[in-house]
Amino acid sequence: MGALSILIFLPLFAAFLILALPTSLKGSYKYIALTFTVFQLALSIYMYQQFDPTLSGINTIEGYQFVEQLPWIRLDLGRIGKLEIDYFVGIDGVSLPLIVLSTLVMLMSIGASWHVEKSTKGYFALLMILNMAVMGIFAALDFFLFYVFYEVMLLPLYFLIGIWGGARREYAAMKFFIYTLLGSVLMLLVIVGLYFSVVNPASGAHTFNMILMMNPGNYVDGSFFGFIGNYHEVFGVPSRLIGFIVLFFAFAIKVPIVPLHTWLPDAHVEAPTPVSIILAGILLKIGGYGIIRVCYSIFPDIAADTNWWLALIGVISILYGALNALAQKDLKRMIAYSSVSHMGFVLLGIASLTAEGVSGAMFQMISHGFLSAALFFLVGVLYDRVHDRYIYNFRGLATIMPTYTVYVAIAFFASLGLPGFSAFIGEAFVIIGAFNAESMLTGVPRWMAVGGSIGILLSAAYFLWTLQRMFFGQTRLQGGEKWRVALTDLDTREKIVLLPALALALLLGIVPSLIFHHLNASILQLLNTIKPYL
Amino acid sequence: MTIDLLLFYAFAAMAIGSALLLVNIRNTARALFLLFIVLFAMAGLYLFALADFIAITQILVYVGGVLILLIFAFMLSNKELLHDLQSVSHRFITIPRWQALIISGAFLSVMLYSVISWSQTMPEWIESAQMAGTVISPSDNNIQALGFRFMTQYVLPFEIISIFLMMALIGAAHLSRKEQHT
Amino acid sequence: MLELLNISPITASLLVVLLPFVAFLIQAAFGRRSISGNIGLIAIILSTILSAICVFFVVWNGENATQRITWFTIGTKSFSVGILLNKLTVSMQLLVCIIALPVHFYSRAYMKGDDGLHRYWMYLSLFCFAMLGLTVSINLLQLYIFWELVGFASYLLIGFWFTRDAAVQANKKAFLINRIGDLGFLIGIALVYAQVGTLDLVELFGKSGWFLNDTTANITLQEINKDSAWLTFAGLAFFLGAMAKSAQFPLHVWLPDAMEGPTSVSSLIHAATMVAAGVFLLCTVFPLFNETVLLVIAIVGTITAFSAAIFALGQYDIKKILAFSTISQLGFMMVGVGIGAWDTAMLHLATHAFFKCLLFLCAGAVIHEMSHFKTHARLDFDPQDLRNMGGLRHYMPKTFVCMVIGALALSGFPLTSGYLSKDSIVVSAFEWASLHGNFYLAIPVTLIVVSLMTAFYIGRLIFKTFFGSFSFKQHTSTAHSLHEAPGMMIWPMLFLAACSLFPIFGLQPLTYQQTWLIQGFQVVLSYPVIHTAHLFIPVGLTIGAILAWVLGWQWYVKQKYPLHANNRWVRFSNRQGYLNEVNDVLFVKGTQRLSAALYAFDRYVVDGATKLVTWTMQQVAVVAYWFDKNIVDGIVNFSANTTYYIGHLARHVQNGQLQGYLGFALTVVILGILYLIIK
Amino acid sequence: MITITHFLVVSAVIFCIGLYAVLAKRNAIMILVGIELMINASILNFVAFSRYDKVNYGGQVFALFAIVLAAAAVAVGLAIILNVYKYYKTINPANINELKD
Repeated sequence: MGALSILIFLPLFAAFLILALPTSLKGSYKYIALTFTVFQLALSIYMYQQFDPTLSGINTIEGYQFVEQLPWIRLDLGRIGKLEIDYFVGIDGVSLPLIVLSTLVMLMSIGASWHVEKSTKGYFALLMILNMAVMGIFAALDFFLFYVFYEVMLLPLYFLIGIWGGARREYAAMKFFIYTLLGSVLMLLVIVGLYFSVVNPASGAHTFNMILMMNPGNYVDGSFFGFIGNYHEVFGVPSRLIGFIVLFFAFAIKVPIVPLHTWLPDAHVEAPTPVSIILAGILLKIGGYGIIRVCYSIFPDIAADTNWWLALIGVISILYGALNALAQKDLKRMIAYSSVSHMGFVLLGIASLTAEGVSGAMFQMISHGFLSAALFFLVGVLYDRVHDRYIYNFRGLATIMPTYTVYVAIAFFASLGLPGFSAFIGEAFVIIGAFNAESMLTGVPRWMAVGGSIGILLSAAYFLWTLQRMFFGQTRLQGGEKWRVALTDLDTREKIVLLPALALALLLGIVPSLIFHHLNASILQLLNTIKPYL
Repeated sequence: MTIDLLLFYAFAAMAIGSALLLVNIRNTARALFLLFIVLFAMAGLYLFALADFIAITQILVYVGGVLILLIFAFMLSNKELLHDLQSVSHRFITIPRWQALIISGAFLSVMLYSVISWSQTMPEWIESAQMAGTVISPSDNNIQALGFRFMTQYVLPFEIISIFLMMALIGAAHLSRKEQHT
Repeated sequence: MLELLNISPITASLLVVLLPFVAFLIQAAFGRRSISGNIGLIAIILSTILSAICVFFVVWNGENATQRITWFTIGTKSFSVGILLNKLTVSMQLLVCIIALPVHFYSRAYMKGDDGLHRYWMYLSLFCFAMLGLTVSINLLQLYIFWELVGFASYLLIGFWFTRDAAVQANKKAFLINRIGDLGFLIGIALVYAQVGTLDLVELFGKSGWFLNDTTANITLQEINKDSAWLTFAGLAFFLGAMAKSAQFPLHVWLPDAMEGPTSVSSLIHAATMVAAGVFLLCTVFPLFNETVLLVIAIVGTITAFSAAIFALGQYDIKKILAFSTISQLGFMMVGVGIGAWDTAMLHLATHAFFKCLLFLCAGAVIHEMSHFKTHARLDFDPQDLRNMGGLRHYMPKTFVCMVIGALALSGFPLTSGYLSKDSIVVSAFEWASLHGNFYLAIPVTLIVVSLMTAFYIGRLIFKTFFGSFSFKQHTSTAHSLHEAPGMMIWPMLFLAACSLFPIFGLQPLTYQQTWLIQGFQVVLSYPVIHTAHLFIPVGLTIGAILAWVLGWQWYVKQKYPLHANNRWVRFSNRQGYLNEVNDVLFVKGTQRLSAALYAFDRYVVDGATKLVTWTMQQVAVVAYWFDKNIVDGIVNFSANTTYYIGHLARHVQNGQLQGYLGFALTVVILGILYLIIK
Repeated sequence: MITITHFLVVSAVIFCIGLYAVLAKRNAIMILVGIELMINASILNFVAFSRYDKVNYGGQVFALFAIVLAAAAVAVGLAIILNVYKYYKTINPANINELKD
């Protein structure tokens, strides 16, 4: 059992442990979850240390590290062939930072769940299962395995939102579930199509192996998703394009793009704080990761054809999300829309097909991961105290909660892309990459880059407006004196949860090579894969 | 129209008429006496079929045995039984008389149809018997022939039937005795 | 000491930048315990000394120096950070230090007793770090980072009194408008990077950092057609950045509002250093500009200079007048860049930094004393309003002298530094315009008019503040009278006043070409020198300025004011040309409406579509359920019921009655026989 | 001339009357009587056909057998009826419906 498998299945073990312990020991659940997550974080950092940044990954199996490949399901289906599903995990430069991010965000989420009262056993067990699924998604290299983890992830989230959520939790949970399920069901269709189009040259059987799917040589001539001379069409659209669009659609729901984003504000607003943290910190990244790992790597030819549209969607998401955030009166909803805007940068960067853009997009994902986690946590702090997060109900919080204001201000400025913080590097390089796209002839025009950069301005607008409206000025609270008493400053636990995220934002903003160094080889490999089709 | 045919019709009419009256009469005691007439009439009919011994046996066994037994049984059952006989079932689905009538009528018509259609062509063995002349004639000594057959050809069934008869009588006696040990 | 002097200019420059940052960190760590500001003060003193001795004198008289380290690598491209020391950067760095130093001293007295003093020093150190870092950045990306940090520090300082609504509105406005500029800057960077492939100033512009035809400069850039569209766009984008930061029309609206911050901050950030960063940026990337961009810069500069001067005429707030005057002077600098004589722009930047800082500090002293008086006399008036002042020269003679020196420098009287720099721009503009002829002449003419207006409004400020009689004279008594500002404030003012005189820039008091700055930069001018202009224009300007002052004297001191306060033009000027209102209606409200509309769109159309789909599905489900219940299930139920009834009927057959069984058996037999018969 | 058809018709009529009695009567004894009628009808058939079998006398022999069997059956049947009456206090078969589902 390699380090990666341990990383994936540790939380499952924790979940079993929590389920096995009697309810009389329910005080220990959070400590168990915490211990395992800390250990996971340590393990992921160890992997980060051991990672060889010169290896590229993407479509070369040699480039992956911590690889484990075990036959999982082998079924002889007679005439149809042999079913070949592997337990196949491994990481490259794209997945490594996301795994480290996930362990960190998970830890933050456990920290935020410290005061959960309602059926803690189920809560922490679900959280741990979710944790396992997320790790599995980022590590899986077998498409079937990927899909299994992808589905496993859904269920805990549904229950976490649906049971521990806010007032309209059932609605939000249902909406989230249906949206995501729609995506994954579509994904399954393409997975099956790909399975029948690809053979493992070693065994001659059809395979779910993603790495093999990325190699044009492994496609059966004349198969549905075949690479060369593929004349299959669905409603007059080439089959490979259909496959790409369907997969993109599945991941785009996760990202989310406009107009598939409507699950996000509801889910974020209704979810309990720890789940919001996970949603924003990890879940959205699965969309971006999936686009890079699956859509772009398996369909490089289509990726080269469609990036104009993807970039357009990205720009629309940026502007649309930012303008919507500007109109919000609920703090959490505003942050949810800002996520839409920030994830639009990810899409724009990926679509730019330049090293700067894709790296910037990855960086933006990491940065948004813990910044949005911190933002949601900060909202949770306020909500915990007065059970209100309507922006107009607060004013002049800086006077009564100075430390909190400092943290909020740092998180806000970090999110709006102040240099020195990670979001700046991400956004700036997405913009630079998008500008560079025209020089690299990848087909993304410069006006889109300009459009994207206006998003930076708008993000400053809504964050500053909120800051000014809620925190500055004379103290005036909707709830009067009662609120003033309830609104105590941050306590130590909250500081401990927040500090790593903000410190990391600062650290990555100053030393971005921590990410870029491990990313470069993989990104270049990805671009080299796509380049012949441009 | 010969005299024997007239007599046959008379016997047949007596049998049928009595039987009809038998089934329709309310009083069971009368019905049983009507059965007496029917059995006599039937015995008369046997004579026309040149089975004198059978006719005698009919009278001996039926009238002398069965009918007496029936009357005894009827008399042995108490008075309640007599009232109970008149009770009419109020159940919706039991077979009312008309249903029995229909069934038996249908059965009769089916049988008559078969008899008539069948009688157009006599079975082969009857034809051959008539040809060969091996037909019982009124002058034959039936009793001797029967006795001879019983002791030779039908000795095994004869013995079986006698054992069976004994078993039946013992069984009947056993059933009808008072149960002391219970 | 000698070893200290021998450290390399690079290290020294790095120290200059990092010392305030260290001060910032220490103060941040100390929090409320560090209210004296000593840490920041020591840092800036050391920085100034190092900057002057170890950096400026070494580099100005010697070789350029560069040093860079790789910051990170993206793909195959490496981005480096480092320090570029050439004459431009070292002079700018020194200037920032020299301005920041007296402001620090001044702040000790000015901000004394404020509740958030620890924050003030923290922010001030942060600003110094960012501004000093900006000056010596070698990489455009690095420059951008400091550029934004400067804006951030300015945001913090404008909103220093965060409980005041006006202050937090102002800092939001400042940051947002600066963000527009930042976008321009970022787009410029992205364009340059996309086209040339590097952001390193040395790689772009050669060793000296500002000559494109240097042999070491980037070959690609040299071969690029100067008129190509992307270059124009990039130039305009950079200029957009500079416009916001240097408060050029129409993005100047944040600067007057920014006066909500402490006056010491205004003097340092919004008069001398940060707002000049835009000009500095343009000078840094000057080789990128082609004719079109330069013309745009010149025109915008002229418009700014003119409009701001008009707005300055109608202001009553002492700081706002100075703010508009700053904008106006920044317009001058822009014109300097636009006509290609960026050395004159730099000269004006330097001189302006001193005398404008001085003016602000003096205004600060006045405001300081006025508010003290207000508190003591328990009066309620606006301590910044000119109309509440008058006759202050009797109470604050030293301040009066300092301020007059500043005002004279601003008006461009001979023997002051302002004379040199302002004339240099006007004269250069005239020479440039006479080369191109026609409409181009409008620019120097406008500049001359603006110069006269400048003299007039600053004269108005002086007369209204220090002459005439004090409005609240009846309230003054020995217990609470107006008095001179404390020494800690006077000394920095005196120092700056000394710096506003000509000797600091050149020994020749009347010819700007002789100033060491102009000589140091050695800019190759694209137009011929017109010697008569060098004579007539300065003389004309001086006479005009004197006349303006005399007019001001007549109007304000002699009380012969010809215009009514509600005059349309006065109101237009006072309301800043209604630009804020236009801005509010057009952009702020527009964006708000757009966002509200989009949110409505999101809620009702996008989410509505989702809901519609859900609703439709529900309805379909209802129909399907109905169908299922009544048709599909109906069939099932029907057959089941039929069976049931048949079974129920048949059940009666099974009634346990022998006769019944028999009857049925016979029925079947009959049916069977009938079947046989019929068959 | 009395043909076999005459006998058959009379036998069929008697048989059906017996059948009717079996089906319709509410009295076990009368049912037994019905059965006797049916047996008599069949004996009549035996006898009638026996005329053409001089060799074996099968009809008459089996007629005798049938008479004996009928007597035995009546004896046993009556015994059973008496027992049933003791048990159910009725001999109406309609009331004896233990076989009902």
